[in-house]
Amino acid sequence: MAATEKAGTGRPAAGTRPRRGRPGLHPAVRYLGGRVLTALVSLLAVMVTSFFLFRVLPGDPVAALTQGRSVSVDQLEAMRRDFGLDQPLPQQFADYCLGMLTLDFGMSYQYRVPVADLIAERIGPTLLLAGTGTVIAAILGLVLGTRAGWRRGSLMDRVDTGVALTLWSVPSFWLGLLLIVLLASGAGLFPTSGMSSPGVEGAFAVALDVGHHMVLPVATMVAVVYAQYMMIMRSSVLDEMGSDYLTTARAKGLRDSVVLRRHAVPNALLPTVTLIFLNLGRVVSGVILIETVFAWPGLGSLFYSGLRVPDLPIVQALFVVFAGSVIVMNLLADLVYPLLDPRVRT
Amino acid sequence: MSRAALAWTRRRRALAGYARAFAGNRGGMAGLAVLALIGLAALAAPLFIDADALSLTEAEGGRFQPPGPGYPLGTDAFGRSVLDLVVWGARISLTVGFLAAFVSVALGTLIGVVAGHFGGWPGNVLMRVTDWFAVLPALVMAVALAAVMTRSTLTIIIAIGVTAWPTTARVVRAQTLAVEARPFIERARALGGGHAHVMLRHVLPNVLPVVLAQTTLLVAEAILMEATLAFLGLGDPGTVSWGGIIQEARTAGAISSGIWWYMIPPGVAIAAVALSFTMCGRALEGVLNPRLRERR
Amino acid sequence: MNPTEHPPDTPAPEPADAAARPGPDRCLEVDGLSVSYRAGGGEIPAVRGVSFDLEPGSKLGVAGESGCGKSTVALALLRLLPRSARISGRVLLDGEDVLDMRWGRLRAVRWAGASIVFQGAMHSLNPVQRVGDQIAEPLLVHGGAAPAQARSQVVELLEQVGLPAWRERSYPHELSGGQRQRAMIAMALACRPRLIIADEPTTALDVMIQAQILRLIDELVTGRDISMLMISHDLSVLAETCDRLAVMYAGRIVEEGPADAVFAAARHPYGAALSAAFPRVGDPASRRAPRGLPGDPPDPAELPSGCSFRPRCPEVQERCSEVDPVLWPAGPGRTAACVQVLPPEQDTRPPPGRDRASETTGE
Amino acid sequence: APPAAAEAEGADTLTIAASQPVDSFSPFLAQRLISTSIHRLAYDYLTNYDPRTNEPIPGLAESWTTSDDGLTWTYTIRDGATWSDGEPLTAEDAAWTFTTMMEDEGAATANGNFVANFESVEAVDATTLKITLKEPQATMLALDVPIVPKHIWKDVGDYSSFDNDEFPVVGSGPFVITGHKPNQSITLEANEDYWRDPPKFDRLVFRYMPERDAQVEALRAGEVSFVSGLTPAQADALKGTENITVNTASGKRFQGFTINPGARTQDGEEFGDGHPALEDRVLRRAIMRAIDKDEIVESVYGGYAEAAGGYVPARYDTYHWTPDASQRLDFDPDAANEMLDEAGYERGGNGVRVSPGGDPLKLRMHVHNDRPDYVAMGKLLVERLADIGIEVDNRTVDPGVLSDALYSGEYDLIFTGWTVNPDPDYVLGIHTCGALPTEPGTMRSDAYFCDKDYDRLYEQQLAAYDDPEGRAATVKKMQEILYEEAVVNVLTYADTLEAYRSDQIASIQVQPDPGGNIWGQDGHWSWSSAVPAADSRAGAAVSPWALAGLGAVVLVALGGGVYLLRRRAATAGDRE
Amino acid sequence: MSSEADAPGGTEAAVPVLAAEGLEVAFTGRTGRSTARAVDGVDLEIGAGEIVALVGESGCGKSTLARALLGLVRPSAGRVAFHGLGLGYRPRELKEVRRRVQLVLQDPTGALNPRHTVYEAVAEGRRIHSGSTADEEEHVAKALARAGLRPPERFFLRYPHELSGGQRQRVAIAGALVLQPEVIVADEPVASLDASVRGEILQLLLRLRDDHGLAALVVTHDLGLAWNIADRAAVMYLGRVVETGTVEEVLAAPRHPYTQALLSVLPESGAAEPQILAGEPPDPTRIPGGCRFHVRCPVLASGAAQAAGVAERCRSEDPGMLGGSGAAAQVACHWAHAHEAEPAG
Ligand SMILES: Nc1ncnc2c1ncn2[C@@H]1O[C@H](COP(=O)(O)OP(=O)(O)OP(=O)(O)O)[C@@H](O)[C@H]1O
Ligand SMILES: Nc1ncnc2c1ncn2[C@@H]1O[C@H](COP(=O)(O)OP(=O)(O)OP(=O)(O)O)[C@@H](O)[C@H]1O
Ligand SMILES: [Mg+2]
Ligand SMILES: [Mg+2]
Repeated sequence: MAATEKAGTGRPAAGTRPRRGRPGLHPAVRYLGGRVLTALVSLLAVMVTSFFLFRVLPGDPVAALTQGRSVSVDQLEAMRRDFGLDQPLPQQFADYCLGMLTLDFGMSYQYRVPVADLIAERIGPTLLLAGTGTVIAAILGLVLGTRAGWRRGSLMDRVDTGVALTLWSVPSFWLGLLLIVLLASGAGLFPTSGMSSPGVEGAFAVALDVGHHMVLPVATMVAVVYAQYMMIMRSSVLDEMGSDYLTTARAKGLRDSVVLRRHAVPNALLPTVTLIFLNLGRVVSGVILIETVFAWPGLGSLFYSGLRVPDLPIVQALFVVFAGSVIVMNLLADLVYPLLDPRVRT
Repeated sequence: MSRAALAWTRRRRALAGYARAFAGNRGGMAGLAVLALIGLAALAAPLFIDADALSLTEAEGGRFQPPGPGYPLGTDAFGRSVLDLVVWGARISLTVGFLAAFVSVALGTLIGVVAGHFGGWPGNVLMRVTDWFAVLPALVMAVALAAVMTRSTLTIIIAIGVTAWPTTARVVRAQTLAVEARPFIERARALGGGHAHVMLRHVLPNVLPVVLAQTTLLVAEAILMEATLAFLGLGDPGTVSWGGIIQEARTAGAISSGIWWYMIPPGVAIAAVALSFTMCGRALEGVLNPRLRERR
Repeated sequence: MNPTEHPPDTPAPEPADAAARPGPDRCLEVDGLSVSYRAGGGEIPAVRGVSFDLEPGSKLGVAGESGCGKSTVALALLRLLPRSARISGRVLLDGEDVLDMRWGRLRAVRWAGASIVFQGAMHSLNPVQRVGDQIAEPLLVHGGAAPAQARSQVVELLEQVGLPAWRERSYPHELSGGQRQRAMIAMALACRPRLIIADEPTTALDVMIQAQILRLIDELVTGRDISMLMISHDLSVLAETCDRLAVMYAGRIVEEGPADAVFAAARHPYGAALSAAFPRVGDPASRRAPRGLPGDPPDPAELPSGCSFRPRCPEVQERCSEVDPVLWPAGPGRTAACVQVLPPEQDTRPPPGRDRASETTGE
Repeated sequence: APPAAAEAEGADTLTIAASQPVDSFSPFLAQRLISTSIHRLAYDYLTNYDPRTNEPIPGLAESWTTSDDGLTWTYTIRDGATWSDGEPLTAEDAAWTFTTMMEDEGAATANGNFVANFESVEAVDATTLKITLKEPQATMLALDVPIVPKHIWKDVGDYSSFDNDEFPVVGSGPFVITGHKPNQSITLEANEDYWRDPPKFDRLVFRYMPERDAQVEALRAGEVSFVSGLTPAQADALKGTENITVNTASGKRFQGFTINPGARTQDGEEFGDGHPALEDRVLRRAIMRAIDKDEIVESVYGGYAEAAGGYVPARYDTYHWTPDASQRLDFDPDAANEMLDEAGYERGGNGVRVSPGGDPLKLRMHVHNDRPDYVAMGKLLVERLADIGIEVDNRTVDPGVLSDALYSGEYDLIFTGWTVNPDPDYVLGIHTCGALPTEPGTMRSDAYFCDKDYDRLYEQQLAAYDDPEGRAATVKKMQEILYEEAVVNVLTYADTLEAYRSDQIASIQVQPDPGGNIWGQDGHWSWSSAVPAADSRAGAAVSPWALAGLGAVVLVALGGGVYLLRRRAATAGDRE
Repeated sequence: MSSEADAPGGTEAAVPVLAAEGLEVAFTGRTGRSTARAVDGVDLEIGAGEIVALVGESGCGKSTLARALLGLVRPSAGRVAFHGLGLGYRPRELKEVRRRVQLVLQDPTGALNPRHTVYEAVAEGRRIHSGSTADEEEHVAKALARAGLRPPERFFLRYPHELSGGQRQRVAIAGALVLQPEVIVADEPVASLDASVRGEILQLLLRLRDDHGLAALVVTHDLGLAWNIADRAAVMYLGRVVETGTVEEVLAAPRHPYTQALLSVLPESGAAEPQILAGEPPDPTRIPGGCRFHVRCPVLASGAAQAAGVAERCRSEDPGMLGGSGAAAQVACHWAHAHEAEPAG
């Protein structure tokens, strides 16, 4: 789907309307409180969904874990007990909720470590990958989108848009695999997978090494993602282009580039920034595929491995984490938007 | 000429006008051409691909035969022609794409229109639900749904359809709100039209262009999602789809074995179809959405 | 509107005769201005040979129906038209031709030489910049003023248009329609231009606010030697405000002359219809007698042959389908483009100094 | 002594691609193959397996004796073995390890089954370990239990959560675990004080690479020295590659499927909804005759497999059994059709047969979706069984779903496969009547198979631990019964396909030798014996390619920037 | 063209066709902050065959009043009476009223669904109320012809974008006429039309009244328009009608300072010095006490009210609502009352 449509949904419905507070409460506080409250309710709903959605996953995790290996019935029983699977569902739910509140997501079935530890361990690489990818994609998308919108219909617009949409249409995992074949093993320029080479010591060397490992996954991610930002920016520049205040700016005798930079871009950025924030949340779960293909030791590959078993606590917790990140990003977008757009501020 | 016939002529002329506008969009036309080609190939596939070509036990080719005479795209592990598989795969991929897009668009349109029309608390509640669905990461959600339900094409369709609708609902609701703000809605109400009248006669026809464009764009997304689910091993193993072929190629280690002809064609097919749908969708949007059209 | 600009497609034509060169007393001279838009594969002639000029300190009102090309003329004066527009003719601003100016010079002329007050103040102000900054922007660009200095000038300007100084820190959405229009006016005055173009400055405003704004403009312009081109569809408003009036129809000026005279007794049937459309309250003649013109406003893409007003004209004659009348003297200081004022022997041949209203004045 | 702190530069490193991350470093908990393989390297076991023959050989235990009733085993622990922290390794450590596993549920997680039958374990003195059994046990020379250092472990409170990830991990094997980057790599360094020959490589690195293609590409690029679990296509492709040696080993695993002959508990209570016709042996045997094992070998394994005979893979020739010509259920659809026709399975209108009981032969088939070979075999089976009038509903599902179907007896055909240890006791045991569930859902086998003769033979082989030949004969008889009954059907023994870089590894021990595998050996031979090639320098420091690659990226970025700037300058220019 | 004497209504004491009785409409802000009293107590009657003009500046509640008359917004107090009977708000009752009272909106472009043909747009009302009948086409053609679109068949299949603004407004009017209503409520019916086209539509309204006895409420901010067609005028300020009477009374001899100010700013008014009221249109969320106009009242500011001795009352005493009947000119102004009483007394 073209980014424009995603764009259509982006701006938070409530965000665009100035809200007035009840007497006594500062409107900003009210706005903030309302947003935070909504986010919390969403989070709660996500937690509940996560529990029930994955409870109905068919298959006995213990059986799956032990299949093909010699285990006694007693051992199976013991494992069930360990994981609390012998408890009645309401009890499990209560435990789950209590656990979630204390950030205790239970023990992973397959790793036998607290899921919270696993997540803590894996979140760094994911943030590194997703963060770098998003920053690059956003910059690229914004720059190209602005250019394309400003020169709508030009050869450059058509080429840039065409390339972006083509890359956007390519399945990310497929692109990743191709890159591995072409650039990693074919040309030997980059490592095929993982985040670091063993045996590299020293901060600089390690940074270099990680950077080297990051190139392909980040490139894949950027290639697939930037089109969205670009198309959003393009259409929002186009939207702004019709505005009379740009004619005013031009009538004032400003250079074309100044009109673009000082008037068109800041206005066009408003919807785009929100969308980038909204997308950030999705990107985190979007990296599942890329992490899987490049064996990036992040949350995505953890989720993938959890799903295979199925390792309920991992899958559940990550579902909450992924959805939570979308919620948090939505919240941030809601909070940032008024800072950017005076019309929303009350 | 009767009025009905006249109306039909005029409608045809209007359609022709849209078609002309669409034809003016090179990207859209290219996309349409590719789609027509692939669609035709998919429809006609049973005519020139016999069952044996897809049978594991009857296939005549050698194992992983590189492209050559008789097998323009080589063969797979069972000696089946990859070209045949890809052509056949179009049937499933396109079906999944269309049906999933349809499910999600139908759901999204219904909810979007109702939420937009009624406003107030029912609309709010609907939008809350939508927002909340939109928050759930689509891929994770689809993966979970596909895992929960029995493995089949229908499952994939439902999983994609159910996760993609919030986008449509939001777009449609926004459009509905815009339409509802137009004076002709007030006129319809002043004429005595009820909710159903307003929604069916006024709102729906005016959101349909958006919905149509949205559907086209969603098909692209659904096809990609199908491939992704298949790649994650959640596809229907009994059918030949593009994502499924890639997954099989991957499990066979085709990439690292230099068996590019197993891996590349389905990926290219996915990209081509997704791109074509996207191009068509964008072109349609340009044609049907007067706001964009004005600017051209 | 597509904001991209382009250098004019055709170089401005050489002046037809040297005598037509403007004297230094003309602050604006428009000569044979034609604009057509490329759209949908065809060309839409939006403005078809408009000529007029403006002396320093004088006010010209341009009236006409929607789509007759008023805004196009306004934008053409500063070469602000979208890329799809094709312009020809001459626009001399203080003797310099705007249409073949270099970009750098053009930018210098914009706002400093002539500024524009657009109709939709709502949209003509950048919604995310403070009003003060927007007013200061031309000062910084053209005056090379220091920011602090610009600030004090902004405050001064705001006060001149009756807005308190603290409004400088407001965003456009915090202002009402009238206040926004005031801010626009303040901005237009910022660089002390010689010419202000006001494109429908009061439409969409309430009657009372409209009166306020008109009076404000009047106060500010008079006595500062600023000339003004005011565009409106409301002939009565223009008649009230301006010295001279030009009535446009289908991309042409069809009548021009002193404001009162044109409003009171138009020589062109369209001008007459337009002034009748604004009844005088208390005038028994118009009581229960609304007057208008039958038919539809013209579509610039398919104009009829002969006089383009012919299909709607209440006084249509046979000649109307043959002659496309040009502006012709029609009384003291007045011209009109109607067969009724054309001398009978004059057919299709244009009079000397074609389309030059100024040439025919002062007879 | 602590391992020689191998200096990063110049040390010989062997990098192994691992497709799973470790689950735990605690020998009490670790269950994944990667983890147990690493424990093999880091800990010594009482006994080991001969690299060539797979026979039990002395490990920590130099020698052993058995009481006549077979209930008391006395091991003599090697003198002079030490822990990597320098502490002596004594019988006390072994006794403590076993006792803890017997007493603590947490400690029994991974290897509890080995000690389930233990009465007591005691260290008579520093070098003597005495194990008393409740009943005779055939696996006493195959106790695959890492012996852990009591002095480190005795203070651990909760064995079910102790991860043993304090590096370097104190062990007693040829290597010492020295580092772990979660989900990325595990580093082991050579234990110079190991009582056997110390390893030739200074360092072992297990790199986690879940993608098979990535592994092979990494091998090609020289990032890893060894890759296992190749697909046939990959093996073919790598065969022609310079500096890469492909190792094809006869597999330890069999692949097959079981037929639900009617699920029942030990008490004979029937449950589940297996197709009733499958209780008929004729039908089951006809199904077997409809399947072309050679075709599977060819299309699924690209020839890297062996069409199966008996239950125990051909690799273990002591126990391997092949049916003779008269018994064979070879591929012959006509014969199969004939069998069914005779048995009264009429073909219905749609070509699907109907059992004499009136049930159409529509069978469900459960296939693991995570095993590509099963998936492919499943597809072949569907087509082949259609030829004899059986319609198969191919259900490729998550392993968990599959086990649910199995446990509840709600299946008809189900895929399965077991890794067979040198001692086949376990895989044989799961088909005794005793392995039937005590109540529905508590299955520990993979077929509801129960046969009196089989059970009798099982007891017989169990007691024949001191008569290897007799035991082998019994085991073969058991396989014959399995074959004849056609409930547990073995299709293939897939080869193990591995490859290593011969420019990094000069030689490596396979097991059994010849024709054996490298990854997943019983014992640590592959890695402790691998010899570095003369100029092996894999995986050291930042490769020059890193700089080249990053350089390329920077160049591209710069180029893009310049392009953008120029575009901008150009557009600004034509505005002026 | 009818003369003044022919104008029906006004003096007849018959039950008005449509009336607002003490009508109040308040809009509650979203978060319950402030209540906008858009219509704040209006009595207004529209007799049969009468054209009433409702004039006032932007935001004074004209449209809200018009919409309340059709039941499109619910009054918070008072009632709308149709033939003397209170308007019910159940769907069925509303539907009945909406058959007989029709709304014509300001912007014909917006008021026509761009995807409906002229035929569909006109037939819509009939279809809602009586379904698709065999004589539908006949009725549609008649309505279009009455609205001055002749021959109607030529327009049946046109889409709104193929019509000019004036034609669109005619279509909208035809859509109202097809139901043969008794009253038309026209909310700024010509505001968005070109000056030269405007007269045509107004003539049409007049003709409909004259030929068919259609009553109309014309909402406008344009006093000239009221002068052009209306029988009676009501001047509205901040939710209240502050002056009513025949058009001649109100526009030729305005009594309320607000009406006077409005008239004075007309460009062509002969007034020597326009009285430009300062500031923006007033805010219905904050209606001042006393006379709601007193804060902007030039009479009060100039001291004339003081002189008449009513300044205090202006500030503190609400002059009250005006009765809706058109019988006599009325004004809600202390000063006007005092001023007029003076010479008399
Ligand atoms: N960018 C454009 N592309 C194509 N046609 C245009 C463009 N801008 C204006 N036109 C056409 O040119 C004609 C004159 O337009 P213009 O805006 O000058 O009219 P106007 O007199 O200002 O009308 P209004 O009173 O509605 O502002 C119209 O027919 C209009 O449709
Ligand atoms: N739906 C609504 N919610 C809240 N306030 C409203 C609503 N509709 C109207 N108002 C407020 O009520 C007041 C009267 O509005 P109304 O539209 O009736 O004015 P009007 O006289 O028709 O003005 P105009 O001449 O601009 O059309 C305005 O201040 C407006 O802001
Ligand atoms: Mg204009
Ligand atoms: Mg209104």
